[in-house]
Amino acid sequence: MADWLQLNDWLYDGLDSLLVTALHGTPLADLAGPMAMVLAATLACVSVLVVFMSGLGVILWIEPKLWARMMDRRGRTTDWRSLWVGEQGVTAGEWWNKVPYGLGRPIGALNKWLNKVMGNASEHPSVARVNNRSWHGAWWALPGFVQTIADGAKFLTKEHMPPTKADRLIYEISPFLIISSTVLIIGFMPFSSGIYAINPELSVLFALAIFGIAPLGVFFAGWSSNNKYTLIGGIRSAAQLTAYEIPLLITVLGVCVLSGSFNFIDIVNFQHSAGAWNFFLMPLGFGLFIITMIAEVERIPFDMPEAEAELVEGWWTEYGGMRWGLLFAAEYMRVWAACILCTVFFLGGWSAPFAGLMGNLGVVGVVWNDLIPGVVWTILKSLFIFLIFVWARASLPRVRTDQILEFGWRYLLPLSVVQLAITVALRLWFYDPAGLGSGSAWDGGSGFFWMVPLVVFAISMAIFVVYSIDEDKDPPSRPYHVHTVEPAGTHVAGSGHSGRRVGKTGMR
Amino acid sequence: MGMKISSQVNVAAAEVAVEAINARFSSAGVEATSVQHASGHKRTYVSITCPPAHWLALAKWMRFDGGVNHCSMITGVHHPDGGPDKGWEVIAHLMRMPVVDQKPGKALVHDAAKLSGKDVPMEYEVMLTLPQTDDPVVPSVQSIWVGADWNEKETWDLVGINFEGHEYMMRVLNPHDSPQGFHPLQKQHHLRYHGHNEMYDDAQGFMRLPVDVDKVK
Amino acid sequence: MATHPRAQPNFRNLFIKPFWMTLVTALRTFGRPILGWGYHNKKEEMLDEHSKARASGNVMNDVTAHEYAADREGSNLFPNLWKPVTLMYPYERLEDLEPWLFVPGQYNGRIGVIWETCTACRLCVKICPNDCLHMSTELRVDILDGADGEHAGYGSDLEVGGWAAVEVAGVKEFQETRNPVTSHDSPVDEFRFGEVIDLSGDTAIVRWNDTGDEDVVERSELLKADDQIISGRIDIGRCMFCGLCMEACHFTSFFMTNEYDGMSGFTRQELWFDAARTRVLIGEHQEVVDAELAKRATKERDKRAKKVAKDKAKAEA
Amino acid sequence: MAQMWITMGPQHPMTHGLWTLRVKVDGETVVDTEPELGYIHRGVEKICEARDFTQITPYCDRLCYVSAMTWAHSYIYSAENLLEVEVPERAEYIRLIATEIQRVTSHLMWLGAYSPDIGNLTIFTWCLRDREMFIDLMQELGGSRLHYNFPRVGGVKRDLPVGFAQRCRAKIALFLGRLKEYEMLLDESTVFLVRTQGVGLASAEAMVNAGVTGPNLRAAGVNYDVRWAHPYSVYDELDWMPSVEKPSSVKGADCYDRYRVRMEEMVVACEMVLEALEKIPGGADSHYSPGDAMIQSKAPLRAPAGSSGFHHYEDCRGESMFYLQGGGEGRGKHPYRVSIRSPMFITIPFVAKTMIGYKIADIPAIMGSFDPCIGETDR
Repeated sequence: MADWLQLNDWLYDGLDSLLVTALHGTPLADLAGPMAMVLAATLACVSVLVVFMSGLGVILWIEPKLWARMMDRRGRTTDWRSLWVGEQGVTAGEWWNKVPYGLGRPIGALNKWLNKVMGNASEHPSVARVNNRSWHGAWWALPGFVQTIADGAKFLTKEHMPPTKADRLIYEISPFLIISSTVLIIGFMPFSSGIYAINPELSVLFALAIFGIAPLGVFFAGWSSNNKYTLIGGIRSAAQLTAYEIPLLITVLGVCVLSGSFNFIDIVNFQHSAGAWNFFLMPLGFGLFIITMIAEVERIPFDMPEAEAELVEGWWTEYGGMRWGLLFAAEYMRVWAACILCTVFFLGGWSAPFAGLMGNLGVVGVVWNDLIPGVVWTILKSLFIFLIFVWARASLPRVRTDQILEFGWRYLLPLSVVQLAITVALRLWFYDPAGLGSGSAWDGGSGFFWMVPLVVFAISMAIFVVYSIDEDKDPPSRPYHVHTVEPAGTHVAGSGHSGRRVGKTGMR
Repeated sequence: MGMKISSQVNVAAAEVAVEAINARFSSAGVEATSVQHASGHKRTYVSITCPPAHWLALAKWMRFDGGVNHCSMITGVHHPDGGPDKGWEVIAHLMRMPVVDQKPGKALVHDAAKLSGKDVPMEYEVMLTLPQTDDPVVPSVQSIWVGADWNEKETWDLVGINFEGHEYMMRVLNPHDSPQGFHPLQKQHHLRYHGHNEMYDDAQGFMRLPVDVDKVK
Repeated sequence: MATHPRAQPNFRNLFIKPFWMTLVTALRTFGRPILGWGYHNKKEEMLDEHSKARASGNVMNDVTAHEYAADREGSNLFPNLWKPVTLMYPYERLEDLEPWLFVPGQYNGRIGVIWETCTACRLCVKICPNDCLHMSTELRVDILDGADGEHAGYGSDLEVGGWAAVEVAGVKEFQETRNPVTSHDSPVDEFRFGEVIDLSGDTAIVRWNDTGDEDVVERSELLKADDQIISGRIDIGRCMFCGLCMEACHFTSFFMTNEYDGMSGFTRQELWFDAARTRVLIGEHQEVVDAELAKRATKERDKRAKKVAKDKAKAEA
Repeated sequence: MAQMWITMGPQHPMTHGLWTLRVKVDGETVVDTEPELGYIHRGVEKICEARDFTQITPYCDRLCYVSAMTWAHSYIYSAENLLEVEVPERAEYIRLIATEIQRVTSHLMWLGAYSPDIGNLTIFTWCLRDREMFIDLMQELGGSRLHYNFPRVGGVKRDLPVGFAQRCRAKIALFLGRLKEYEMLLDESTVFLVRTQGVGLASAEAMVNAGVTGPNLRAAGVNYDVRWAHPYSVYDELDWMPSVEKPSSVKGADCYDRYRVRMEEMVVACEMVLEALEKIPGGADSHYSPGDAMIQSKAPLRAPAGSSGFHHYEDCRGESMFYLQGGGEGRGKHPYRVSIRSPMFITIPFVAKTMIGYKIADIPAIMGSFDPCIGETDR
């Protein structure tokens, strides 16, 4: 099961042997082991961060493009750009010649070559006038990708103006509370069996505990910005936290129960050995996880803390400059982390899809299952999950705060408990190595055990289809209807005013 | 089936409304006539002249007996040179609409041809004239039609006619701190920049020269 | 009460239907150029032949025909995937792509003025709601009007209430000797203008402008004078392109061209468009001037014919 | 519980324009509201007192910048009433076509602005994409995209351009198909229904008493419409029925009903335009030159002192009205007094009171469903 890219092992063993041999005979010889350990750990963390951040860059580019397509537009298409091209031929000119010691000349050569190969030789005068831009790039250069990096860098130039009467201490701490808790999650998430920063025994417990800290940071930011809108945004975030955190944890508990351990890698190994992803074993769990994760990362339709319509910018309003930039990045890092968690829990992490089917295709099978490293599969599946997040954002409007709470308590919680019960039953009857069942699904072969995921999935899909096509004659009473406090429209003119208009100017 | 109220029905309804008002209020100096519009479909409407003192009584009667349930607009006009008895004029445009509250799931779909009696929509124009005074006052109908509330606020704000009995009279279109007694639609206020031939205007004063433009040292 | 048949808050509508609709919209954006769907996703049958002829056959008109344009990331391998739709304004113009929107007579664009045919009647200045039009005029004698030869006009005669002029004696000689560059005194008016109060037979009562007193003058000495436009300005900063000046002008001197850009400046003075910046296309300019002069000529001819007929009738009676 | 005043406006996504709504909030529930209007009060009534009757039309275009055609026609009908002018039949048909297309454009702008208020930003670009088609039609007709100065006292400025009828029919056919797509994304979405149904209830009689008319009133179950109650133009010769909605609660119409009324009103407007294109005297494909007797009749320039004229008109947001008195400056060429009834100036204070009792998140839903347009409110 372990694919060939065991980055952690290479780092730890490689560095260990390297340092031991290098420091042999020197006074540091006995320190070689621990030094190698420290160095390898840092390099592992750095490699995980690089993989994570490259994924983050891609999702920041995918979201506007997919959403634009759903809006019947084409999305941003600007690509590599020379530093500045303005009107009347004001351009940065051959800026690469100004780089000292002629270091820029290769850039100029590359630019000329690319302009020649895929540049913009156009006979139209006004087009040719701006011709000396860098090459326009082609489809494989992910048009529009650079835009996100440029946007991010722009925040470095923006000024940060904290509100005068803000509670400065908490105001400054809360963004870092959010950002640090988001980055910590990456520490515990494995990208493949060999690429992870740390792999403690209870890594799932750590990850989800840290995942829940950020809404607290949001509440602190909202309260300390001394702004009515942010206060409401912060309180909504805290309220929303209670409504969906518990169903989320119960759903994840179901996954851990089924695979018998709180470790990410064990969960994936279970899914591989059980021959079926958790998606097929617990489709209800997958649905619940997606919904609660959308609520956790505060994206539409559960966007209340940062609702554009009434709170304008929600709890972010008073932050500017790179603090806002980091908060924005943190939000998308949480979305990306949620996608990776979903992949690891439900879509079999780094195991290739249709492994069995492709396995017996000879050469293709070998490439498919073994040659492609696990990390590629994890990222591809996470991107697919991210598409669902964007799809939800493009199609659904926002839900009210009280409706989230009602929806969370009345629907998500019972369903997640039911889901937990199902997984416990599955675990005891089919997947318990020493349990009641005669054998376990793992040793396969004997009898119908490979049928278990199929049957569970079929039943769930049947329920789903029945629920979807039910033509309810009389529409059900709405679960989250709000009854008005005072019948509207019956006010008598002048009665509603609460007796102000005291000042000469009539202003309060 | 074009949605069409025939003009006979319209005229008949106007006549009925006029008689009802005259019967009730002619002693109080209120005089109602049915007038025909000058253009378009030449519809007939009820035009009423009423002394300001009886306006509240007439309004109550029209609202609760005449079926006039909609106050469309209240206009104030300033006549500085309209002679001693015509200094200010308040024109209220009201409408009788066949609108009734509906039960859930039910809609009242009028068939224009079959409307009769109080269901025939009718336009009312009530004209109150005030003599030349510096402090024109007209009774407020805010309590009868909620729609008249902001109409009266706007009329006081722009034209300066006070509405006695109006709660929370405030400026709605002009800034709240505009000076007391500043009512722009009165005739003594004239437009800036109107009619004169000055080519360029420097509203923001960018072109103003510095104070010490001619000082040498 | 949901009157839309399928508008029920049930499980199916929770996400299946909205998701399906956005997916269809997204997939449709890829299909457009491949399946030949035109503008707004339908074939272009909404164009009549006249407009279709104007819109097609010109590379500048067909967005998809553009191989490259600045700011536009086409892609060679998947031309239909990365083909932006936005109109790149300075390089592509809407009047090329949708010419039926910019039919010259029907678009309220920049004002175009034919100053030659303007008779300074000031109707446009009066009709403009924002007082954008400003005109300066001067009393002048059209000396070519009465003269014969190539520029012979029809020689318009005096009217009551019109302007008349008398040559000031001695001015012609003074003009010859005066060297405009070095002379220190201002040029002397060549004519003395007055308003015609009454015309009877061959004498006319004229109230002179400079002194204001009225006296009787022989008609033969008087020359026809009229108030001619010298310069005019439109304050584009205040103009709202309502087109009332175009309708008010009896002499078709005003046009709303279909230009919508190029009317910007940094100060309000820069937005005062004088004769130079309110030009109309040369061809159109010439057409209008000829048409207007022809119309005036026919009007003049009919007037004279009628006068002759009237005299003849009076002679017989 | 601690209550606090929140100021929503003048720049706020909910306001669709420049006005302030002060809201007293108890937690998430709205306890009291107070609107603050007048930010863009340009004094149009005072300016019109110094302009001729023809010069006033461009100002009335700029009253509500989203539905300029309806406001210009609202003024023109009352000016014709004052100057006693007859309008040729073909001009009336052209006016009907122009106003009904403008009604569709205005409702599309409303839908595009309303759904982001509730959270669904996708519809915004769909609506503007389809509104662009109708804006093109208006540009052919009136000469520019938003402000047309199209009607004249006694007729219209210009006849239907060549090829207009064919483009109009094709675009309307395409648009009627598009409406179904909006409904799939909004009507058939539980979250949208949950956010709009049962929210912002206002009963028919309370609305009429408060001066609220138009689609907002028809949502409460009564098909009252000024176009048939006080007929003008050629509405009575076309076979149409104002779109009316059955209210969903005993307390009256909610946001969803107002949304449904406007969606159906777009369909009714399109059908009216198609029918008018068939019935127009002189045929839809003929083109008369400006000033022709078929599209413009002679009109007097002056109105005698003491004469007055008014006309109730069905604007996209309610019943708009102009009251003119003749005999102003210039020996009667200018009106003595122009008084403009803006439907939204009366509706916004009513809606502010309707919001009491709902949640903060419902404020944009309720206010947006009444389609506020601040240009006409402040005049």
